[in-house]
Amino acid sequence: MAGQSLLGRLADPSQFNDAIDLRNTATELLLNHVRDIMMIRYAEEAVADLSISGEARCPCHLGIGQEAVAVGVSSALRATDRVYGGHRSHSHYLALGGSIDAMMAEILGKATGASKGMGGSMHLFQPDVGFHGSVPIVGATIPIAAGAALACKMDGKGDVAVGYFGDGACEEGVFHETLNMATVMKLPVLFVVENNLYSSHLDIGLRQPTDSVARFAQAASVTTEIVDGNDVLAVSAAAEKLISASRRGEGPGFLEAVTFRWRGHVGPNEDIDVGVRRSPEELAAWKGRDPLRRLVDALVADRGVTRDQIDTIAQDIRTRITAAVEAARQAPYPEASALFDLVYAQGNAA
Amino acid sequence: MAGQSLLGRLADPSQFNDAIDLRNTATELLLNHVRDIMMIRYAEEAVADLSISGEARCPCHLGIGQEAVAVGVSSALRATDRVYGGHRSHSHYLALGGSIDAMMAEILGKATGASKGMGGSMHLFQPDVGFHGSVPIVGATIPIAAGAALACKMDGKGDVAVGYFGDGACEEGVFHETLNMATVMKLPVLFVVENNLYSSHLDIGLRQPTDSVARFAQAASVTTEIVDGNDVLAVSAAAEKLISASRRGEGPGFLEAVTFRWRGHVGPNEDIDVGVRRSPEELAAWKGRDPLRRLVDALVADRGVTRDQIDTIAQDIRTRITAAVEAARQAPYPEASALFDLVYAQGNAA
Amino acid sequence: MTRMQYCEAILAGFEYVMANDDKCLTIGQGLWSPWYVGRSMDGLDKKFGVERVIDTPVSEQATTGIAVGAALNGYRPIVIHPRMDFMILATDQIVNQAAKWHHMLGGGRSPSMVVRGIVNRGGEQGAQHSQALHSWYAHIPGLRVVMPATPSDARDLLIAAVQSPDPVLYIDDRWLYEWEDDVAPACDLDLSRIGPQILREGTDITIGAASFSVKLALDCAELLQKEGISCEVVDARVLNPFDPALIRKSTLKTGRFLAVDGGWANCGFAGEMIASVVEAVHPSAMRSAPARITLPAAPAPTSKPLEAAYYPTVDTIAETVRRMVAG
Amino acid sequence: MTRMQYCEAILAGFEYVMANDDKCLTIGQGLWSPWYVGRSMDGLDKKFGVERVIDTPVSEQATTGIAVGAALNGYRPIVIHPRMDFMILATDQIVNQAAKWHHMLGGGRSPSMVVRGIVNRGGEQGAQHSQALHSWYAHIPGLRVVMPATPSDARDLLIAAVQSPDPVLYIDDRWLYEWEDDVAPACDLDLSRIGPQILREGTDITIGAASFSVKLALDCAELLQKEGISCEVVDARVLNPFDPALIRKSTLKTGRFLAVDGGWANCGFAGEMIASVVEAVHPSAMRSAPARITLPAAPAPTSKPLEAAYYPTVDTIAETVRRMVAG
Ligand SMILES: Cc1ncc(C[n+]2csc(CCOP(=O)(O)OP(=O)(O)O)c2C)c(N)n1
Ligand SMILES: Cc1ncc(C[n+]2csc(CCOP(=O)(O)OP(=O)(O)O)c2C)c(N)n1
Ligand SMILES: [Mg+2]
Ligand SMILES: [Mg+2]
Repeated sequence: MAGQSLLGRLADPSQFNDAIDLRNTATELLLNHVRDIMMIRYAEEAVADLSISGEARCPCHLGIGQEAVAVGVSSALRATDRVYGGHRSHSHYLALGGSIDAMMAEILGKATGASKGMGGSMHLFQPDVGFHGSVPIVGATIPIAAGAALACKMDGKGDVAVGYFGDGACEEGVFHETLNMATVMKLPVLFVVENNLYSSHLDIGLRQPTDSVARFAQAASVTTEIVDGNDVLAVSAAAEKLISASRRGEGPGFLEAVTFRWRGHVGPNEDIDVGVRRSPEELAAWKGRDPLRRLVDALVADRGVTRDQIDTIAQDIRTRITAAVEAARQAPYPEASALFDLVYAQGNAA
Repeated sequence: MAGQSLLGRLADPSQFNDAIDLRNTATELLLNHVRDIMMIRYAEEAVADLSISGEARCPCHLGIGQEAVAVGVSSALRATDRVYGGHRSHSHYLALGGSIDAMMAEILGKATGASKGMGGSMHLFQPDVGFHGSVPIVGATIPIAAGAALACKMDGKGDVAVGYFGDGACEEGVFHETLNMATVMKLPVLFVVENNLYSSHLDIGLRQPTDSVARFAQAASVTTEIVDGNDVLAVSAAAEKLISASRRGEGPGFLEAVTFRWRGHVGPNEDIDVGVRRSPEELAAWKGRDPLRRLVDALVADRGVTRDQIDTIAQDIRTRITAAVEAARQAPYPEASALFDLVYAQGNAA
Repeated sequence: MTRMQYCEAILAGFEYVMANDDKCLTIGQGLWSPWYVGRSMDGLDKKFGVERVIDTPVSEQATTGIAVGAALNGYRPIVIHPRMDFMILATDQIVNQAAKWHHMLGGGRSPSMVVRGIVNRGGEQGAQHSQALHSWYAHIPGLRVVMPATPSDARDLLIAAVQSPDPVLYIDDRWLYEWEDDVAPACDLDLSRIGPQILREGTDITIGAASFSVKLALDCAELLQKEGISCEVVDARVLNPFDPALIRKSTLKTGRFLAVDGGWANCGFAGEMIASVVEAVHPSAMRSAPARITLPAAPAPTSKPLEAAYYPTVDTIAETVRRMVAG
Repeated sequence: MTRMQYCEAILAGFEYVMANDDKCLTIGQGLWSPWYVGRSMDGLDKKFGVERVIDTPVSEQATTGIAVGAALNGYRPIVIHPRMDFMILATDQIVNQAAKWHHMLGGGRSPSMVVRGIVNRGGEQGAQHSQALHSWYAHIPGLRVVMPATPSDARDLLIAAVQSPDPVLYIDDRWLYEWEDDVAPACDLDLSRIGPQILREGTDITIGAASFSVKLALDCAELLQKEGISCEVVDARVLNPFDPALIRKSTLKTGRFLAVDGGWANCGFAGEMIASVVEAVHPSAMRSAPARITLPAAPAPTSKPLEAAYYPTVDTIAETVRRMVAG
């Protein structure tokens, strides 16, 4: 609102509405991106329904509209890399191939959940696909990801760590402390900011002097890329570049992906007229920059993929999600003993 | 060591060794600067002696060699401005006209001290001259100074707040949080970094990617000036410029003053061969950039001031300091009741 | 007398202090939002303006430090931390700075300010969104800590906190927001004269508690009355500096003491109440060993059945009381 | 048996864990300096290299978080905070993160790490350079807290802490650094099997304490022996999870309990020990009311006579014991 725009067109929802540039990416990979984006979107729509029905009680922060960021970043990762998220991490988890069954079960607080029903939507964990944990204290996983990168560096196998967070998290001191330390220690970590221009109800213009956060990374001598976060290939290209530098021992990278969430801060609503700039018009405009439609349009136009093929993919995914929800409903709650048995890794709490 | 030099000549001790440029500053004002610098330097030499003799027991962080920063900044301030310091704040306090008697008494833990003997060297307080407090938690007074600036802004009288801190403090998260908030809230605060290239035993090159910290302020859209901190007039001109902008409602300013301390991190020693770069040669080179000698040389060369005049000033000041030390020795310790009576402003602790 | 919910009473407290002292301002996350702090601050930004009701970036430490600075310079800031879990990030400014400046700088200035930390738990929010850390802050000399249990105190302790010349941590609990009660007209209050109070008289046992635990204790007393057990309920209200005189006196009368607290046991306020009682009451005056009911020694779970097992209830308290009175 | 000072024993602990586990690393402020942590880490950087002994910028929160991340990924970091006062800035990573990750993420990974917080007080260092906040951290489920009193434990609790799969806060006190004693050869240790121990047997009163307060209690017991008063001294060692069995058993024998602690009273460890005793010991078994000796409820002063009045001494403890045994 008040602030200055450094992002320019990237923050303007009337821009970047067309089919994305497919570059020379293989069609099969592009179809995988479609699948991944759909999985995230439809899963979150299902979560929204579960919240509305009251079946999901834990706070759920939906990232519908932001799916291309996680899908793009994940395409540059391998399973031994270590990814950390925050309160809005369904996409980060699913894009790595995190189990949809375990996610739905976690959201319903079931023992079959990704965190054994001990955490809910904001606490996802599936290290075998590279997702090493998300927690809702804003900024908390930024140094933790850097610490994972220290482990990667000492392991000497070229693995990297990734920390996902938002524009709001850039206001926490620990973010800045970590940027500096990651540079000084040359840690192979990629900081990914999903700059969706909001922190809860507040527009970035009310919280920071400009709308781009990459300047903080530049101040800390961290190599940065700023991209349209709704273009999966722009994201993956930038991530690829930064990550391979990290793998080569060149230290941290910083990726600012500009995007927008279609739902409100928490829960299924749209938060229309919450905050100063978030109006029906703004939201509608951003829906025009839909990362899914722009990818599909490009596939149809340039690669001869048919709408029917796309619909079939969508149908498959919806079926899997429905099954996951149903399985989660049937799954048992954790045993009461979990409350105590998990406090310490060794020996009991009481 | 490892890092890149953005400061260039400013961080090179072989540079800026000549008499300073006196610009069109009045001789009387320049002689006041001489007095103020001498007061700080000789007072701290006396404190060093008290530490060596064991009379001063509290930790004393000496700023000998850095005197021009506080003297320059203070010349741009008025008594209703609000200044905050840190662990190394004798200079900040004395440059504002803080009582030498109260400082010496505080260091000896006496009831006549600046903080009534409740704080020691790291806790100075004399609000009637504008010195509103120093405390040793690194970075702690940065947001407190910003809060004082909020009060100044709401008072609407054009006063400003000043926060002094070091290059090490720029590694604390709260520094970055405060820069952002000061910009967003347009607070009339001047952040003064005494960049002495060291934090305790560690060279800045081992702690940050470059040797200049102003880049953090630039990232937060705070207007910055970088100056030779051993040139009192360069400091005062830069401070004047930033402070008058703050008084006019233009928000915060950031002054990076490059300097060097002649003594070790804490206590009277020189810390030679502590850390990676701090060698006898480096220290000797920095003594060549002495802010006092360079000012005096200029006064002698350009304004016809005699060495005798300077010696007389020095003698006067030493006499005052000796008297202050003696008075502090004679002064009583705080009453035991102070321990409890001061816990709360109202009612008692127990 | 006006009928008011606890959350409305908080709002009434804000309106009183903001209207009566133009040096009073409030700053923190969510103050321009419709949902952050329940209905407890509704409309303040419209009524008193965004210059005095300041929403902030996600910067807990700097926000709190800015309030300390404003307080040291004549303003009366109320810092809002919508959850105590987030307030942890501001610990340095609360504990090292606000609580100590008056003492360590010789008493020349006092950061007269309020930090409001909200306990917001349940609803499957989990380990980082559920903490009640009053015992931590009560440990710190120089920091006054208040925890209102009733609607009257929700307003009055806020007024007293703002008017105190000392830094005060005011902790409210969202589980109390719908408690409705009669509230007298507001007036100026001196926090240094406010301490624990007896909310219900009884003869068989003394129950000491604060905040939501007081509600549980009162409900439990009501339940046990029907069984012929008479409970005296003491509401601590001010946890630091804590005045143990009333729980001691009450225990001398009843011969039994039960501490109920919504925090953890180890080094917590329940243990503090017990220690404060027994160090001043000769063992011969005790008819049973004292006991405490607290959270179990585990982080907050999320899953529904685990949450149900985690939080103390009227029944768990009643069971302990029966055992103590019988034994 | 080797004769060792407490600070040398800490160093021996570091050498043992670093030599025996190449995943063990240490990180924090001052590790390449000659003075930050007394002589307790001398030469480690030379011996094990600066890649495993990492000095850091002044960034307590990030440093601790980096250790959490390394621990979650197979390393065994020991984070050094040269003063507990500075460690406050890392509270989120210690309390919200390290202590909770294992539980809230379903037990899949545990941040097996040590945070070392040093109590460094006296010498007119003042309110922000003197705190002993063990009671705070002992309040937090999921975080093990150990406080060695003797040279043997200075080394052994460090080894046990590093080898524990859980996050452990290890708190040493610089006032103990010169205590010299015989120490057995080092070996691997299981922290979950270590608890309080009796350091001196006695019949008239039980004194419970931790860290430097144990030293005071032992000296006091020695003094009172000459007066015919026999004190049993229990060294708590592990403050969280705290096992009260030994202080209960001892108090059942002596009938009197005195808690001595170097922290503040309100919601502190002294009160915890008292509450833990009395809730399990029938009042009829107590020969006097329990008592506690703690810091007074004030921030640390600097001035010499105020410091002398502030810290508990052997004499203040002896006086209380005499009163309890007489009364
Ligand atoms: C330390 C802390 N402070 C405040 C909050 C409340 N909170 C949760 S999410 C959020 C906004 C974060 O915004 P951003 O980082 O931009 O992420 P987004 O929600 O936009 O994805 C806030 C303030 C929190 N969880 N933790
Ligand atoms: C929060 C905190 N961490 C660490 C310390 C220990 N410490 C005291 S001064 C200092 C160095 C600060 O360096 P800088 O800010 O450059 O100031 P300088 O000493 O150079 O004047 C450190 C690390 C402290 N006092 N507070
Ligand atoms: Mg955002
Ligand atoms: Mg420095």
